[in-house]
Amino acid sequence: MAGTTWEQVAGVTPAALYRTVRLIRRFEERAIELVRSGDIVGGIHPYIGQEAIAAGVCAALRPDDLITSTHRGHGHVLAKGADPARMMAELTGRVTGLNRGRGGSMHAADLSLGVLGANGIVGAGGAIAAGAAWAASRLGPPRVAVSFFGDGAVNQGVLLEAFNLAALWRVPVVFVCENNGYATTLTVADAVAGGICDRAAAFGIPAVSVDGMDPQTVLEAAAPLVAAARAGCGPQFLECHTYRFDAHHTWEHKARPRYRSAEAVAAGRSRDPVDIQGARLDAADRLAVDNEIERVIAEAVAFALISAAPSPVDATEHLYATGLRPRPGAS
Amino acid sequence: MAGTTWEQVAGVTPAALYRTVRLIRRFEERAIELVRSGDIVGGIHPYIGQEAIAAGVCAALRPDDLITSTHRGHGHVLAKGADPARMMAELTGRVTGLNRGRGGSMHAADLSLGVLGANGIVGAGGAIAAGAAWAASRLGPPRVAVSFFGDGAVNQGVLLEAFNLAALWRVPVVFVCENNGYATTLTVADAVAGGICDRAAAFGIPAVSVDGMDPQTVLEAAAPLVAAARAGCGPQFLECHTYRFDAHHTWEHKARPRYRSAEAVAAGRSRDPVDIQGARLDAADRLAVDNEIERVIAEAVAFALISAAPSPVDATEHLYATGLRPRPGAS
Amino acid sequence: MTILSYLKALGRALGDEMARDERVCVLGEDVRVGVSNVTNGLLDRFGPDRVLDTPLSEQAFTSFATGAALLGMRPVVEFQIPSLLFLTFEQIANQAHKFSLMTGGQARVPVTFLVPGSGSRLGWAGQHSDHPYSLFAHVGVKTCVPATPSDAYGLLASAIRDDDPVIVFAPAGALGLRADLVLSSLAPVPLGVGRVARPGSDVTVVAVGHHVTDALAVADDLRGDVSVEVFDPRTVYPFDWAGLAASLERTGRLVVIDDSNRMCGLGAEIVATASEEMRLVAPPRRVSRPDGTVLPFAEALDRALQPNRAQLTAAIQAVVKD
Amino acid sequence: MTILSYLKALGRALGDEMARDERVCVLGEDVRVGVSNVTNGLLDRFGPDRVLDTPLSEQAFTSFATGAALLGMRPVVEFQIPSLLFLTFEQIANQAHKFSLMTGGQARVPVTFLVPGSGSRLGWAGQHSDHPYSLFAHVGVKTCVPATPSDAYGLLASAIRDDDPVIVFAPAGALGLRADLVLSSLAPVPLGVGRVARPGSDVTVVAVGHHVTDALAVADDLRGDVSVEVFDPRTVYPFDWAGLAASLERTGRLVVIDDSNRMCGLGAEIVATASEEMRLVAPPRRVSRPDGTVLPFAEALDRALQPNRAQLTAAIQAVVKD
Ligand SMILES: Cc1ncc(C[n+]2csc(CCOP(=O)(O)OP(=O)(O)O)c2C)c(N)n1
Ligand SMILES: Cc1ncc(C[n+]2csc(CCOP(=O)(O)OP(=O)(O)O)c2C)c(N)n1
Ligand SMILES: [Mg+2]
Ligand SMILES: [Mg+2]
Repeated sequence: MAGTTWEQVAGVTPAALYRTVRLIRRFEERAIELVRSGDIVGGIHPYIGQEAIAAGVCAALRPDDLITSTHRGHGHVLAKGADPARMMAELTGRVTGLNRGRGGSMHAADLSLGVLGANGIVGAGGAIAAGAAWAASRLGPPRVAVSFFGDGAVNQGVLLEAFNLAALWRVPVVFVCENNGYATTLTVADAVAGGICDRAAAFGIPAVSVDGMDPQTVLEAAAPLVAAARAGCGPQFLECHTYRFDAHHTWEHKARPRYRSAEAVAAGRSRDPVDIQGARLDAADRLAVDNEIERVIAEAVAFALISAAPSPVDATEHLYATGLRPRPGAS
Repeated sequence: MAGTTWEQVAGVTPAALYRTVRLIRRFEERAIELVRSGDIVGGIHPYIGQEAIAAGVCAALRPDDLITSTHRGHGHVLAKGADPARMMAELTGRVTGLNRGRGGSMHAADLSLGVLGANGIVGAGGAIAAGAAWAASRLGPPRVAVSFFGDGAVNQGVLLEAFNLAALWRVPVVFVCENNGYATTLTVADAVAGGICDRAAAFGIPAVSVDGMDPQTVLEAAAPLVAAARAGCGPQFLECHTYRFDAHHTWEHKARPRYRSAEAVAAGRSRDPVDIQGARLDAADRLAVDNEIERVIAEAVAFALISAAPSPVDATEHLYATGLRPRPGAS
Repeated sequence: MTILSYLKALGRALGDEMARDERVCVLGEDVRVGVSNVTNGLLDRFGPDRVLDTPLSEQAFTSFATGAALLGMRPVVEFQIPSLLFLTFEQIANQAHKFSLMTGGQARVPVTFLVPGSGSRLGWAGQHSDHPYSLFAHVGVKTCVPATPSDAYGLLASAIRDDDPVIVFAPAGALGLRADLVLSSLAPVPLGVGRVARPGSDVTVVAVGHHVTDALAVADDLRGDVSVEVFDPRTVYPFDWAGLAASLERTGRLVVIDDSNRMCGLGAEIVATASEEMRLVAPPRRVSRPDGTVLPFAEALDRALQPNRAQLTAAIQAVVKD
Repeated sequence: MTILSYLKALGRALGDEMARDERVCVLGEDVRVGVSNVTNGLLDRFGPDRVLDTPLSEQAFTSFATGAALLGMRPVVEFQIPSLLFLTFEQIANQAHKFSLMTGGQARVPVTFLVPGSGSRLGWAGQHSDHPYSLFAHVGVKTCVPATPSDAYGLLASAIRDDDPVIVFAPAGALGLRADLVLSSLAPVPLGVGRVARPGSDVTVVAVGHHVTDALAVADDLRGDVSVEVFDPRTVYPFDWAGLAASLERTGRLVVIDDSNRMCGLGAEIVATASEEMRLVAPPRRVSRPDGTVLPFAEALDRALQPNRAQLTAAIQAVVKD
């Protein structure tokens, strides 16, 4: 297990981790611009500031491992290996999107990469991840599932029930709580009685809390938990302390609800995961990554915007896996 | 607070506690006979063996305090002061019943006594009790609510959510878990990861575990928790270890599912709350109580069986508090 | 006269009811900041004891409200997403709704559930675009879908004063509406009483929520050719059957436009009851979402599955031809 | 020939499908002991990895099954009480049902939800007597309500083999039925295909679940006076509209007996669709539960709110008179 850990961590170069956080950051910045330009309808929940968690945790996973994501899911989906172009095409509602334009930001999924989907319902992913990991490991060699969720999700009954099921049945799932201090406008202090790790620990789940702003730290914390889950030690829990740099959702850019002072936001943004990891590369290498990412993002946006939107006549396609077509709403 | 405790406990004589457990025991024994005779339709979940918990906890409450009960609720409702005759009339579906024959065993309620009802859904009472205690204390002097539930309920999401809400808002509610070792046929070991008290403690709720077979022990454990809740210290948690002497539900008397060995049941029944408390009375006093209870139960059954059943024409009465009558199912 | 938006009308109803009755309180996510733009300002006016920000524990705070209502409070629970009603279906349909009957009339549960922004919010995709009022009509929970700012005010006020649980759906498609009205004219609108939004003689169009605006527009386009009566039930359960029957006495023809899924939706009930009991000289028609609709993300697909004016126009023309 | 009970037919279907496909597993409360009398013996045959006793965490084990289905398992989830479907409404209607569309067809969720003993179980009162299949028809989850032992076998088998979520309601009123049949004749019954349980020429009675038995009995009583065709849809969603239309071509008259609440129930959809699209020479009628029904405990009240043979007889006689 220690071996696995070491190998897992060592297998990931600082440049690789940097590339991931930089990719997510630039993807989100461009996505916000596309929200402003109206190319992304409905807005997004930006992941900016929390990139270290997706990057660090997914670096500890194997290609066939599984994840469930959240409403703030772009980072997870990209870190698990999704094609940024098809991801951007999904956000802009194109047939070339990961979900053929049916899902959008809150449901982006790539089952071929073990990405079981972002989810619009807070806390919904935990039980799905547990069932998926259980099934995968029953049908073949153990595959670990990571369920990402926010601090708000630890107050959702179904997630707490999932902790119990996973612990009882020793399911290879790692629960990753991204504690960014807020559920929309509500602080953790006003929302969570007791400690977040204590909540997981009460179900007999080993729980650790780490600095979620440093990709390397997150990777080093995640790798042994993933290895332990894979080795049959049952579910593991990782709390990552982080900060949401931008809006809860892009509607905030217009509505501007007051719940975080300018000073608090400035303080929260003072430690930037992209810079923290970037500082570990020498200038030339960092620049090379940055340039490559600019290309990738530019190509992603171009691909998305030239792709076709799905045709209204196909609006009920995929409603049923069996191809059943529902009766129309008007004859 | 210590004062309150002392006074509370001292105010309850051993005879009073014995009377309650004996009342519940005999009520249940007669109710089982009425199930056999067909006078109670649908069967019941007998409380036999667990009487010490309802008796001890309710003895620590004031008349205007509140409780929510469970599918196995007869003991709680009686211990909070419900009229055994109207309770028996409810179980036999009579207009004179506590709920006018509309609720039956699983929904028996007496709001005038603060009994917010037995509930057919496991774990549903906790949040209702919390809201009721919050409201009562907002509209007047603090009133404590006790929410009774079984070991199976600690795996219900809504109950865990209720722990969090009650703790956050310092609601005067006492959560009482009746751990009888089984949820129907599933053992606690196979159902609950971690410890039951640890689960409550994780939400910052003071939690204690006691012998639930001794009414005096339960009372002495409950009184300070009730006093603490009333004093504004927020929710409290009490786990009572007990044993279900009879069937999960009277259908077991016919179906006889195999999940507890005869030896195990015999061992579990070896400590009887009625005898434990009865031994604290001298023979004459105990006999006096027993005779009185026989009268009470005989009168209750007689009252129930001579009472009228509700008329079918009133089947939708009380569906809406405003008196709205729904359209019939056939014209 | 003042210009009042639908959203402001909801907020005004809340504020007026809270001022009128101190047992009225509001619970929900981000209600203090007022993220839904309904509860803004209530915290300053009524304080934190009556405006409670809840953690993401919809099931518990829904039953918490039920428990508070059992003790005499009149809580208003705000849900940020229509599908949170799925998450709390047990607490609403199996607990709050059933307490009165199960206790033989001992209990009353005066709780109001408010969903600002029900139905499609373009671009919010499959889990944020449901319009499940027919589910609650089926289980028998009182349910309103106001179409105008003054009905938004009046129905929410009545819901809060009602002694039973009531759900108020405020369709995303109606939130932006504005009305020019005299504030002093705002008053409770009785539950279960519809209104003729426009009188006509050839066909009755029953339109629900934001589709009332569509029905009025279509009626306008068709004036001259077809005289369309627009009937807005306002409350979907209990439904104003007498009002509908009176309209069909006049027109004898029926079209329903309803943002429910077709199968077992409100439109089905209206068509069924009219067919069984009322005057119909031609087969009725529905304009609804398809069966089992999940709204896809892409804008063109989302729009394609919502009832629209073209479909309504076609249905009206077909019905008057028959 | 063998006598097979409805309950045993369900258990047999489960056992046969588990033997046929090792991806099929069963989860639920007390399924190892087999408290519902459906899963008895499966533990011994298939072992604890495929027969899982769950804690009282319906929401989590429902989504656990969805997750397992996403990875290729075909879980069968048993619920002890119909209203547990209220508790898991989010997990079924908002997650399992929506995955295929939301992922653009990447995901399939072959999970089966089985409710042995749906509807009234005399004496179980308000929270244990619901019959909510119309709710799932409305949201678009495939839903069956078998009326006979062989359909119980065949529809459960098809549900397990189907690549979408399917709910199977086994009405308490049907569990005791027995059929004399050749075991080798048991086979999957396709979803969405109804059957004419009895041919007739004057009126079509659509009967759901245990009411098929009532409809056949009433048809027998009325024979001579009225020739009643009994149509059993078997699957309530997707509904066999072609089968119904064919029957109405023959009879032109319609009565529906359905254990749903009246408002927005399955009966409403059948009456509405027939009125819009099919041949009807007289106004149709429904026999159902009242609006918003909560079944009271007392036996006489419980029975009074369930559809019965007298109501069906009266409805048939009224419809043939019109
Ligand atoms: C069950 C549920 N309740 C409410 C919402 C509306 N909502 C979306 S995100 C959010 C806050 C989530 O907070 P957290 O879990 O901390 O994640 P974060 O947004 O901070 O990343 C809320 C209330 C939802 N999507 N699901
Ligand atoms: C939410 C829910 N799930 C399942 C059931 C069916 N059921 C009734 S009692 C019971 C077991 C409850 O066990 P526990 O909470 O320990 O209480 P006990 O019966 O031991 O007193 C079950 C599974 C139910 N009523 N509610
Ligand atoms: Mg957060
Ligand atoms: Mg128990």
